[in-house]
Amino acid sequence: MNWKEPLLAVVLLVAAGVAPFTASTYSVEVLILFLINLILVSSYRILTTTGDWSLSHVVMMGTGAYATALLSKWWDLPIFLTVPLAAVVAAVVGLIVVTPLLRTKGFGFFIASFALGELIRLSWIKFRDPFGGARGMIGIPSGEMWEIDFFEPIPYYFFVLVVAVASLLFMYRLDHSRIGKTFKAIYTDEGLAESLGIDVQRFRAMAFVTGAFFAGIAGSLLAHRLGAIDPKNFDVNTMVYLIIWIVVGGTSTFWGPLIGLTVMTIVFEWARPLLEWRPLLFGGILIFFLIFQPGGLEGVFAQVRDRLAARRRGKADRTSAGNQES
Amino acid sequence: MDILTVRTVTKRFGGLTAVSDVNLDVRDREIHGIIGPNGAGKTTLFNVISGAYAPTSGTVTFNGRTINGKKPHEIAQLGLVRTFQRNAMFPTYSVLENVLLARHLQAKQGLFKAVFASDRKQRAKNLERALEILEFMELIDQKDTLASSMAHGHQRILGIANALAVEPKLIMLDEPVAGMNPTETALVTDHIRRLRDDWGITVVLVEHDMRTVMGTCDRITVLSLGEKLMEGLPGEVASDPRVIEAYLGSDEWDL
Amino acid sequence: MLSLKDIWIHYGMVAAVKDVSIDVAEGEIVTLIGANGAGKTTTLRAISGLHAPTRGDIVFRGKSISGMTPEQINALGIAMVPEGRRVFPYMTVMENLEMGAYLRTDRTQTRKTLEEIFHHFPVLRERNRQLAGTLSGGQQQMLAIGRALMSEPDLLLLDEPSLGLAPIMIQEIAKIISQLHALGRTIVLVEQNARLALRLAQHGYVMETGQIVLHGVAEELRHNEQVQKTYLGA
Amino acid sequence: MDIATLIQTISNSIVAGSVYAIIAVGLAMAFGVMKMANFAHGEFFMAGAYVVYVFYALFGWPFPAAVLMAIPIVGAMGVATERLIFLPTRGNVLAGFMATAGLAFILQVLVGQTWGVGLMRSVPTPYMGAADILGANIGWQRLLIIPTAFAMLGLLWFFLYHVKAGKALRACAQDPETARLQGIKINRMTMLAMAISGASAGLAGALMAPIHPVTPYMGHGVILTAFIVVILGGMESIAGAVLAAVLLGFIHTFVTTVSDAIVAQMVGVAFMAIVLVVRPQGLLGRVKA
Repeated sequence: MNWKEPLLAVVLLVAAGVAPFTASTYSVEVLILFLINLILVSSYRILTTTGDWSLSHVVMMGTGAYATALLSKWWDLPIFLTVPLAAVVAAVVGLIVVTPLLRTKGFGFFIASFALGELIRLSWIKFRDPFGGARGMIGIPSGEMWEIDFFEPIPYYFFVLVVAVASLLFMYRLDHSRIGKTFKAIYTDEGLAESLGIDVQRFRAMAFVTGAFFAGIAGSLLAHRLGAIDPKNFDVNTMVYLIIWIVVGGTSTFWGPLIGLTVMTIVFEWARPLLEWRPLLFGGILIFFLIFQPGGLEGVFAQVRDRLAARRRGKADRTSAGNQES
Repeated sequence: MDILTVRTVTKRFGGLTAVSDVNLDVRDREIHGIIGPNGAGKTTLFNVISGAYAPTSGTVTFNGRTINGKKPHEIAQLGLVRTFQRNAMFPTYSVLENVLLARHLQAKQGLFKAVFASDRKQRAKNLERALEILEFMELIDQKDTLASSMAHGHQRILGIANALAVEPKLIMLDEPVAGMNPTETALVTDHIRRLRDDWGITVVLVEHDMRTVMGTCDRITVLSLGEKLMEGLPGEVASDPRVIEAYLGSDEWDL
Repeated sequence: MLSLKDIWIHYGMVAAVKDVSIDVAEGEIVTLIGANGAGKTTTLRAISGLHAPTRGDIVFRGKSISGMTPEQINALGIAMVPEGRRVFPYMTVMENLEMGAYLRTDRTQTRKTLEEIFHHFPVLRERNRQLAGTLSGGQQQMLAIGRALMSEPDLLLLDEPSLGLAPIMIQEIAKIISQLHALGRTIVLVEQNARLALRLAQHGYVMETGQIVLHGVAEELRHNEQVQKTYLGA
Repeated sequence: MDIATLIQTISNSIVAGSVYAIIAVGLAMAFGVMKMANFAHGEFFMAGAYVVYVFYALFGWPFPAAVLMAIPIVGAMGVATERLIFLPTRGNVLAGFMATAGLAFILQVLVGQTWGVGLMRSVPTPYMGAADILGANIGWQRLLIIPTAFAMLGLLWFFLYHVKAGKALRACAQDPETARLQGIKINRMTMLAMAISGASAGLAGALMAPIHPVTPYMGHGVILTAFIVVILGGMESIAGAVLAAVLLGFIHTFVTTVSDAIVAQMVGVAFMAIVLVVRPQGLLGRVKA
């Protein structure tokens, strides 16, 4: 139905395949993190399509990371098992967390998810055994597959690329499936959706759990890369960054969060010389977007596209009008 | 046969009794009006039947099953679908997308099947049915129009079309002609009659406007101040002095 | 004193009020009647500033007030009793009345007004320390009217004062409205209880789907067939 | 637990409850009047502490004078936040909340870059010594907080229930539209609410400066506690916030004594989660009809 999206996807994939060979090691590391964040930000959008903005999403990511650390340290599980298992653990925890949260809505949901997320994060600090307390867990293996050591950035990059593409593909299909449409219907008009026979609570829970699942994947990939994680990685500060990405990009299309993350990653790298002043810049950007461009960058793109289309149509109209006159 | 029975339903909010001891019998394939002036308890009764509120006491039976205490979506799945006074459509979608969406929402399938299966057959079936509904509701010419940019009357009809996508046995309409001009009103009431005549759907019409109800309904129940004032044929209701007083107010004021 | 000149009001794309003109003379009660959703309340909200007209002008004492905020309009001497009473439920009766006199600075005069209101509504004096939310519907209506009177308004807007009240309570409220008229108040009354409203008012306007379909002397409207038709479709 | 420890714990609970109450009352007020949810409330607390650091520790002003300075300064920050963030995002609670998260970042950086990031600013304790109550040892600096909290809450109560502007503020919280119909200027009221909100957070921070490590990030710990209190109390209810503050003060202090601070936090959060599920309107919250 639309040839532009697949074409764009192919171009991006080719670029992604070539990129690591032309970039420095540092840039490859940045790209790995970028891909992981791509999964994270896209998974967060799933919840927001039902209208449930959560403040515990990075804790779900952390759950995947901690699960990975435990699975690979206790049982020495290989990476192709730790990643999916960590995702399942995050999904299960997500289900437990969302059950009480369904009683709340909007701002209440936001705050309550903050509190429940903190409860989980505090338990990582509290229970030194097995979570390592405030200093977290170290010595998480980077993993290997077919005797290729993932400690090397380029092989791990490709591993993450494959996982990210598969995850995004799944989320893209989900977004366009009847379930994705149901999520949006709930957001547009909960009462109407309910009157048409939709079990609103069930679908809200489904969105949250699916989001947690993919956040778990992102967390697992992150844990393998960093080799060490601690509760601070998943605190509300990180959450605010996630919110910045998604607010800058916008949430009404699948591409919005991806655009937001891409732009903000570039800004982040570009602003590296600013050192500690960087959060100020990011805070300012967040405020700017919320006040002046609440639709995010995707909204800007849509406006530009509409204007171009209108101009083209205007021209066509003028030509046809001219023809009629003559 | 009665498709919907309401027995001694009372609904209190705190100290306020919004609906008191109301009985209602809706026969299969009739158009039943519930009328009454503002504050008579129509909307509360409507919400009790559709499951938005649980009654304080009393029972509601639909198609032989007790439905009081069930959730709105469960009641909708049983075939009793309500519409709203406003916004009974998804404004940012086209007309066809609206009805398709309403049909998609019906599908009961898991996450993985939804994501992986292509289910062309089901899609084709849904499209066919959606077009059928639009044809029936005479919206087919506007199928690509954005719902929010349609005329007021047509939006209301789209709301009914969305409800039809659920394949209901009974539709409850909440003030379907509120704020409409006579032409729009005639258009909507005409469609309401056809629901019953052509597709055999029972209609419960909650209305403030007596005129609409008179011309459209087979039987009418009148509420006033939370209680059932009377039930009868349109002619009986229109000439009943109690009803006239409830609407126009008494003429005998001692000022 | 007040005139609405060809005003239009839109909710989004829908025109709720179309080309409505109303004139209110000093000291009279003008009523707006019509079925639910006819645009009566919207018209009243436009006068009080809660809804700006999209076209047309509202002139009060020779001054255009369309586009002003409710705060500014209240300061000019227009007070409204909103539909559904809307008392401040967690404030006492006394505090509610005080809020009505929010803009007044003359203490002794305000005190006098308060006494007058207590004279009209003795029940408010009895219950002046009670939380407004715990009053009965009729008492809340009295409080809402009392609160509006506290600002000594030149023009009083009443939106559906009989709504949801038992007949005996309606009678009570009606008496008070006619007393206020006897004292020389100017009132715009929106009512669904048409017979009552037309008994109270001197002039009436009948609204239907956002337009005025009929207007004239209240006494004549009372016996007009079209009024009956508007309500009963007979 | 012996008597001395018990008394110590109880008095610490009251101190903690008092601080929480001062902080939470401001948050509840802002939320009540126009649904202004301030994520940077913790940073306002931090700002109050820095005001004391600057005026007392650096400029050598008397401690009470430095504390009083926090009221207008942080109050003004509250008004600025209302004008610049809450006014443009009015009607969208989440947007305002997220935007103030951005503000929190900005304030942290500004303070950190002016007075140092990693360094813990120590504010010397102005009132040394401790009271001896039945064998329990309680520092004067802490005890001082209790009467201050009482005075502040008393003043606020007097303002809300006996001053016209305060009553108007309550009217706005209950029904903004009807309040406007009485001639109450809603924009002034939102500014007033944020001024009080900022001032109370600033005051709490100022009082805590000598006994709390002063860092640009000290607001972090506060914001979670403050939101727990406000939700427990019922979002918009000021009396509820005070009750919940005292309750949480006791929970935190007692659990900290028998276990540790992390468990205390966890119990607090869990308590809030339970209340949200069982009684979403909070302990003293009202169900809106």
